[in-house]
Amino acid sequence: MLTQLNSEIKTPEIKIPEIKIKGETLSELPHDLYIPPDALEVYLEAFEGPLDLLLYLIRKHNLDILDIPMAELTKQYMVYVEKMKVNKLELAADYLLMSAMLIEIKSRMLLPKPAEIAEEDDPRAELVRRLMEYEAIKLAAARLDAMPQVGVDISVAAAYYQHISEIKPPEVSLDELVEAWRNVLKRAKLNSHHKIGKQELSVREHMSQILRRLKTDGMVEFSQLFDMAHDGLAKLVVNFLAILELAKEGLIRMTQQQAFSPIYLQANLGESVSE
Amino acid sequence: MKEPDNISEMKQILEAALLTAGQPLSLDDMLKLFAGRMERTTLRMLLDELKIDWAEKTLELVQVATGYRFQAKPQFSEFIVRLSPERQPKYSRAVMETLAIIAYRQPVTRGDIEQIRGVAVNPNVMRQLQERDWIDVVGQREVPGRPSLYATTKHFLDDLNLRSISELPPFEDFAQAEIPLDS
Amino acid sequence: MKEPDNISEMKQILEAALLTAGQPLSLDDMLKLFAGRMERTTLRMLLDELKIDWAEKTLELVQVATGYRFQAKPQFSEFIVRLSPERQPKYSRAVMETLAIIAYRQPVTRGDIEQIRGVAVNPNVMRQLQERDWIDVVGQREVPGRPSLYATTKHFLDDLNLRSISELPPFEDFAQAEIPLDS
Repeated sequence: MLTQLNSEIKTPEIKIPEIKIKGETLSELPHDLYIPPDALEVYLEAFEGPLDLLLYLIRKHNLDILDIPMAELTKQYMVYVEKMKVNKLELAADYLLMSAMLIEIKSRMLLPKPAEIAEEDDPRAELVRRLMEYEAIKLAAARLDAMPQVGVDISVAAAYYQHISEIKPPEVSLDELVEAWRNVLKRAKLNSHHKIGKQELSVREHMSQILRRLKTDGMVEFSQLFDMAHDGLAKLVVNFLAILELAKEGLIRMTQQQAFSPIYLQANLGESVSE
Repeated sequence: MKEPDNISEMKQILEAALLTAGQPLSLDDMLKLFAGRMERTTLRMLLDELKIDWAEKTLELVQVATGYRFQAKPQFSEFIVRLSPERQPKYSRAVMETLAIIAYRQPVTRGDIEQIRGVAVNPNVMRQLQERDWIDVVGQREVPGRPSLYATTKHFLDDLNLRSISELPPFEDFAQAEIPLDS
Repeated sequence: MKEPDNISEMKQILEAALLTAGQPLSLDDMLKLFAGRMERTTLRMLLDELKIDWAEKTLELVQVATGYRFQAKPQFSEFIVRLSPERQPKYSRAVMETLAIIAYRQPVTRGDIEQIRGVAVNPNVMRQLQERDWIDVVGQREVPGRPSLYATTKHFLDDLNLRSISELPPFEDFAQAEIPLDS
């Protein structure tokens, strides 16, 4: 199991993009570190930064990451940086910063060491820590990249179903209706001019009902609009007030042939308004 | 990559592809699965077999305009839609205020509504309320143009759980409610 | 609508819903199918049964971070990808390294990422991961400038077929000093 794991995580290598110079394809970096000028930029793009370049150099030259020969590594690194300068490439600040750090570590190592030097005091310790951490992240990234992904190599069941489109109309609560009415009144500043009481509301509802009845039945005899047997006195009065209001607003026409004969109501039709 | 070497493996590939495609697959699409090593007649035969395999199951393989797809049998749709309930839209402020005016001031004309709201009534607003069967025309006012008079319907009362318009909170009640109760 | 009155009908509804979902369904989602007439324990039992029912079939029922989903068994994916060669593109090394740092070191700031990679973070890299809904901002570190803290999302786990971040390959596997440098 462990060996299998190791062989899996060994895999990521620095992938150098295919480089063509004067029609010839270079498949790997030249061993002598001679970089054809045209290709330098492409090489550098293959590295994700100075740490990546350093790791590459360490691997390439079989250096021990736990005991890095600073002089050697710095020399190799500076070759690249110098090439960049010569070719007037826009040098990423990160690469320059790293050269400064390498040179500093190198010079600190040249200083005479105290006898009992603790391992953490090794000037290389921080660099080694960063290199190892970055290498681990590179391996982790390669592993993540190799994992099956939805949209790449995992296909999720997505059969069709009939989206029954029962488009429900909006719900309206009494509160919302009242709120709307309140807003209307507020805006229209009707508050002080109109009082719409319970009674009046009933009258207006009866007006609607009578109009509706006249619309379907045409002419209706006055007494037919009253259900003496079932309606209470209050309702009969409201009904009567509604008829009076309808007449006042000119919405109905009342006719009576002679005194005490039946009174007929009908919706006021345009043609007969002239009287 | 090892190409499938028997027909039952091919049928499995076909089934897995159709179940995960998310859209109908045409015959040409499905032929791509087998990198050109499948005859159209064989493909049709496999599709027929899949149709039969699934006949008693939860999905069915159907042919639509752009190809074949698996779909849930109709009796399951009503349950599946519960996973993504369609949001009930809200009525616009214009609709609600128009409805309130008709409810409280009925019968009213569009002109009345416009006067109270101070803006023109969008015909669409009236249509929404009429299609809902919450308002209807109960007559005409005898003025030039004979505008329609609108009133609320029985259906509106039912939907708002009211027996009569007089059960609407009277204006005085909520005029007082505007005064903070704890003052 | 008639609610299902036996367990086998419920299992069918569940299966149809999972086969049509196109994404993982949480237990809460699935309970909605039955309008509250299903116990969680019954639901888990039905899911176990479905897993077994499908064991020999073309799809498998798997549990990921946000719920359960049917997906094609791995051996079919190489054929299914032929249907849409322009599927999700692979990300650049910069993107994958940034993702790995966020996944293993979360929550982290852009500064942390830059420190580990030794280069400035291209804003485009973060945007790609955010647009994919693989990472998001989970807070700010309480230092001057209050930089955003990034973490991976549940959607990232879903997409990688994981239930939790602890199912990622352990970081120790990558951090061993014994890794041969000369590969």
